[in-house]
Amino acid sequence: MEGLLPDLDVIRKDFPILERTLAGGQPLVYLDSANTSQKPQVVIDTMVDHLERHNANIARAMHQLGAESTEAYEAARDKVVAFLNAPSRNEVIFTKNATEALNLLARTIDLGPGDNVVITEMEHHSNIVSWQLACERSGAELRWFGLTDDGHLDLSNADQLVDERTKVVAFTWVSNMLGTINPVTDLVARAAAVGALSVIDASQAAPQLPVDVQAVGCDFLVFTGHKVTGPTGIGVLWGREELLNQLPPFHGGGEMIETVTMARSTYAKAPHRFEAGTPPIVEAVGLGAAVDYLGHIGLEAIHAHEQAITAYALEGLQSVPGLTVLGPLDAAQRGGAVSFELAGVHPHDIAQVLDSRGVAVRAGHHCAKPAHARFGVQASTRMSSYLYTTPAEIDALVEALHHTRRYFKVD
Amino acid sequence: MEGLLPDLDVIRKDFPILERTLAGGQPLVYLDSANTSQKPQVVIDTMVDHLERHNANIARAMHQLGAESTEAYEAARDKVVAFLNAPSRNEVIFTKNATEALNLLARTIDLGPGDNVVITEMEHHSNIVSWQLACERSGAELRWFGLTDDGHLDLSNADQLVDERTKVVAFTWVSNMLGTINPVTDLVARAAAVGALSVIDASQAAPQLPVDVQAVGCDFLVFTGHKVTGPTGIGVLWGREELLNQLPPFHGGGEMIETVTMARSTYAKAPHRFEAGTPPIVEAVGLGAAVDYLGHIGLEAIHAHEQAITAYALEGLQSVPGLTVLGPLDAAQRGGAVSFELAGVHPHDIAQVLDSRGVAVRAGHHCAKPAHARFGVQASTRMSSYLYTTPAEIDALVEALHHTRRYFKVD
Amino acid sequence: MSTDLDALYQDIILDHYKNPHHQGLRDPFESEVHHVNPTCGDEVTLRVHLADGPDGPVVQDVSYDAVGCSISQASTSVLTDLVIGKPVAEAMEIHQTFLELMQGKGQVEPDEDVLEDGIAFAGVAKFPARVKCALLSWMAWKDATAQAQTEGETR
Amino acid sequence: MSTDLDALYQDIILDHYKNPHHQGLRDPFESEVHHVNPTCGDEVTLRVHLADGPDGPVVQDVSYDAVGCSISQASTSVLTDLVIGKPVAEAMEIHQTFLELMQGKGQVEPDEDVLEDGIAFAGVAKFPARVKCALLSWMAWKDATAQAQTEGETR
Ligand SMILES: Cc1ncc(COP(=O)(O)O)c(C=O)c1O
Ligand SMILES: Cc1ncc(COP(=O)(O)O)c(C=O)c1O
Repeated sequence: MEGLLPDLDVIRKDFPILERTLAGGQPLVYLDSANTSQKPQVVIDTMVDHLERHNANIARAMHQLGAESTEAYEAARDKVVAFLNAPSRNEVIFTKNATEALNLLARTIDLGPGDNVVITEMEHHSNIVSWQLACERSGAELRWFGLTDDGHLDLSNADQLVDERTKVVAFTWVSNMLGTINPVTDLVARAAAVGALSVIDASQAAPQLPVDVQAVGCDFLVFTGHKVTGPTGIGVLWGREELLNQLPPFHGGGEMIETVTMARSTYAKAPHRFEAGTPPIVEAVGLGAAVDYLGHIGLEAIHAHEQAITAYALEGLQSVPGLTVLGPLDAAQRGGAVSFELAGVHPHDIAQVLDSRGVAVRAGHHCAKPAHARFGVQASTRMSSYLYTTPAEIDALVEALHHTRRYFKVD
Repeated sequence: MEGLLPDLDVIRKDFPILERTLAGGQPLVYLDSANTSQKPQVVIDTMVDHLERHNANIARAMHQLGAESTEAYEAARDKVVAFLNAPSRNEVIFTKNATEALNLLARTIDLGPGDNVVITEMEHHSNIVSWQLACERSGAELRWFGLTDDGHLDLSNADQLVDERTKVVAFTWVSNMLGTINPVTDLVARAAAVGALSVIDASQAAPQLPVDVQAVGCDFLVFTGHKVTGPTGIGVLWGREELLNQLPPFHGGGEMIETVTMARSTYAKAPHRFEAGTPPIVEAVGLGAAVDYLGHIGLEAIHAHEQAITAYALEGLQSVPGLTVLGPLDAAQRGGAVSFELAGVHPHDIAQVLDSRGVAVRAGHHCAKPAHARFGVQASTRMSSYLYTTPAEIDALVEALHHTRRYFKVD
Repeated sequence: MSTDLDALYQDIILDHYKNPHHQGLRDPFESEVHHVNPTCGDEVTLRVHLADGPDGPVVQDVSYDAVGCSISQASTSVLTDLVIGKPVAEAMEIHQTFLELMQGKGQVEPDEDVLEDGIAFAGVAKFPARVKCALLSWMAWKDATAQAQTEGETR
Repeated sequence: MSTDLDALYQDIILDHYKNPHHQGLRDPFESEVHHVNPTCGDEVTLRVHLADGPDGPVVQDVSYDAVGCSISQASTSVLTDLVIGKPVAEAMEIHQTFLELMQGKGQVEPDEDVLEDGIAFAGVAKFPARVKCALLSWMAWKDATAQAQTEGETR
């Protein structure tokens, strides 16, 4: 198959969990990577080495362990800087996850009555509820791009939506439900044209596409560590340095200050301004190893692999009677998450039967209720591949779906 | 020496980093545990096992790995519930660290002009700046308890400070700079008497004292994972269930919702209400192993050990000419962090010379600038012990301090 | 594996799923609630109609509109079979019995005299992720009944 | 270990620490800045007085009040020795040379003709945690000089 990663067997060996067997001796067929990715040995080993040999608090510590830990943490920042092609290392802020990064922006960007924030109907809840809460607090108006029937953004009313009172345009690069890849440079340009800030949710893009913040030209971009083969507990907010330094502080605490008296305090510049308290140190170190690992394989190559697998999956899924794919049907226009419905069987029940054969998929609304509602769907089943996914795993999925129909006697 | 943990040698073997040697072959003498604690093998192994065998996103996943991961995460919550003797598992919220937990409260407790918040002059910056920012946003007044010359809270004007317009009384259980153990039940009672919420920062207490939220009677309590032999990236907010469910949401995102439409959303109850996004899963699992580890040794026994070591350290330190201990001089009234000044040598320089002998201490303001200012001190040196600290390590510290004086020719 | 799966998807459950009893929203009713399973999106709107009986209130009708998986749909159907026509006090006991079965992690022996078709859910208790599905409408019913009773008292 | 420590605490540094040059805050001055090392709390208040020279402005005086460790104190003392009396342009070049030495991780060979006593700080570059100490007053001086110059221009 064209586009597959050449050393797929070798890559799979990097991921210890892929050797697991499940109940009944079934081998694991992990097709839930858009939910969270599996971790290569090098990420786990890097974290263990840090905990067993270099653990100390950072920045504040003067001793050798402190210097080693600080160096490891700041080296991880440099790796993320390279991963995003960020112009300055001061622009990469470590957060807990993508959700915290989005909420940081929604809490600190100044909004008021009369202002508006524009999002889209295909956002993950983290990029919806954060702005709903910000609008409730500030009196700003929340607007959104609708979706076309084939799962793209409906840009027909873009000029009315994004106007001179728009303060923020926030959108996902790749939809976690529909798989749609959005025209990010175009959306960034629309925001810039009216002087609004552009915020890109790259949670699903960063794992599978080369992300270059300078090429995209956005103001802010977030992603989450656990979807790029890194650990949980770590996410990234990237922002233009001058914008970050204009934002008020988010959390108050250690390391984000310049000086503190009981009456008042002054604050450090980015990135420390937004890293209050002891940061997720070993998690950042793990994330550094993860983006190095991805960089070593190459994001272009991973992207080609994902597209090949997705095309193969789209084809296989459509061979299942009564199955309807949600979102674009052309693999070139989408990422590697494919949500679908199967007539007569509820997604939970599909996932349950699949699981009994070792095939792990997600069932539900995937934290994208509005996108489901747009297509009149309560819940869907989602398979999502990653750099370790093989065509044989897609075959196993398709065969398990046929079995599901038989099990529920759908015909 | 009375009070030492009986199996100290065995306990030390649990911590792989304690076998490290530093530059010049010096063995590590780690006396910076109030900054961050070292991690026992069982915590590291539990995390590795989770990453290598059970990694999946939680709550949302229907498959076997998802069920295993969810079970591990929720079991960690139960372990923390037991650690705090919390009446309900819905009351334990996993955060990123203590700082996030304090900021969560400072962002969600309703304050307004005319209200006041009372803190103390010995707080960590996280329990100062969070409330400064909250008061700036809301127009509430920030007040604080001063300190007596011997490093205790000055409660002489307590009745004026805590009045009927007080909404929050927030204070540390154990000072990270002075070591002082505060009269928490008394402070909780004062808050309750005027209908104010009590918030306890147990970041330094949880590692070394039995913490029982029901016995203390407080409304909220926070601590941080990395100081109780757990990993970074995880902290805990405990709160009374009915209070938690009255607070508005903090971050918007996945898992904290009940239902989402583009126009509005409704929210889950605690704990999920405050755990937006993918939580620090493997970190919670690690924390669960950590509090189990501490519970196995016994917090009473750890407390006795800390007191014995602290008494021995106070004695040893005072044998160094020109050395002044900050805070209470009676080990029974304090925790295991001892800050001091050495006439004629700056804390940085002390820490540097100590480090050249493998002795790791902290130098600076320890994120407690106001407490330093109160005692007219710019910076101090702090040694802090933990359950793995031996009297021989204290001897090494004291000897290294004598050496420091010789090195800088102080006499 | 199939044995496990068959323990979950017993024929009784699949029958109720394909042909749910007492479906639809009906008048009269004293209370209506809407419950959601936040994780998966399953929803139920459920109405309760109580009537006075010789020994206190009786569950006269339970009507509903629900979307969800086979387990949640079948469980709703079984619920209505079990509680309609019973005194509220007795229905609450059935509720308690069902709850204990579901939370028993597969260790509780179901009592057919009390639970009738509900015993088919014994297998569900072994699938923690599905327990919420089975309980969705039972929780909604309890909530609605409590509301209907306060309603009754304040009248 | 002591060798490393001695590389850090060279006698020149300890001499400047015990007997700092140009200490105290003096008039006249065009700008005063206050810089803090947030991690450790070291602070410096620093004033710059410029005068007109034949080839542009000259650093007439640098006065200061500082609290901090031996490295930060000695570095401030050496700074004043190196820049007072020099044309601003030349002083800025010295600043740049010192900065490069500090950021060189111990790999940069110091130029004694330019840095004089400042070469004693070569050892500091090997201690990343201490580089900030050595640079505190140099950054303050650059900031103050820039302010004094804009001040001059707007006059
Ligand atoms: C008393 C006290 N409160 C709060 C904190 C903050 O903890 P963290 O940095 O993990 O958020 C610390 C430790 O740094 C502390 O000692
Ligand atoms: C598009 C998108 N945005 C945001 C998130 C939130 O990421 P996290 O849960 O790690 O904060 C996710 C994943 O759940 C996602 O797919």
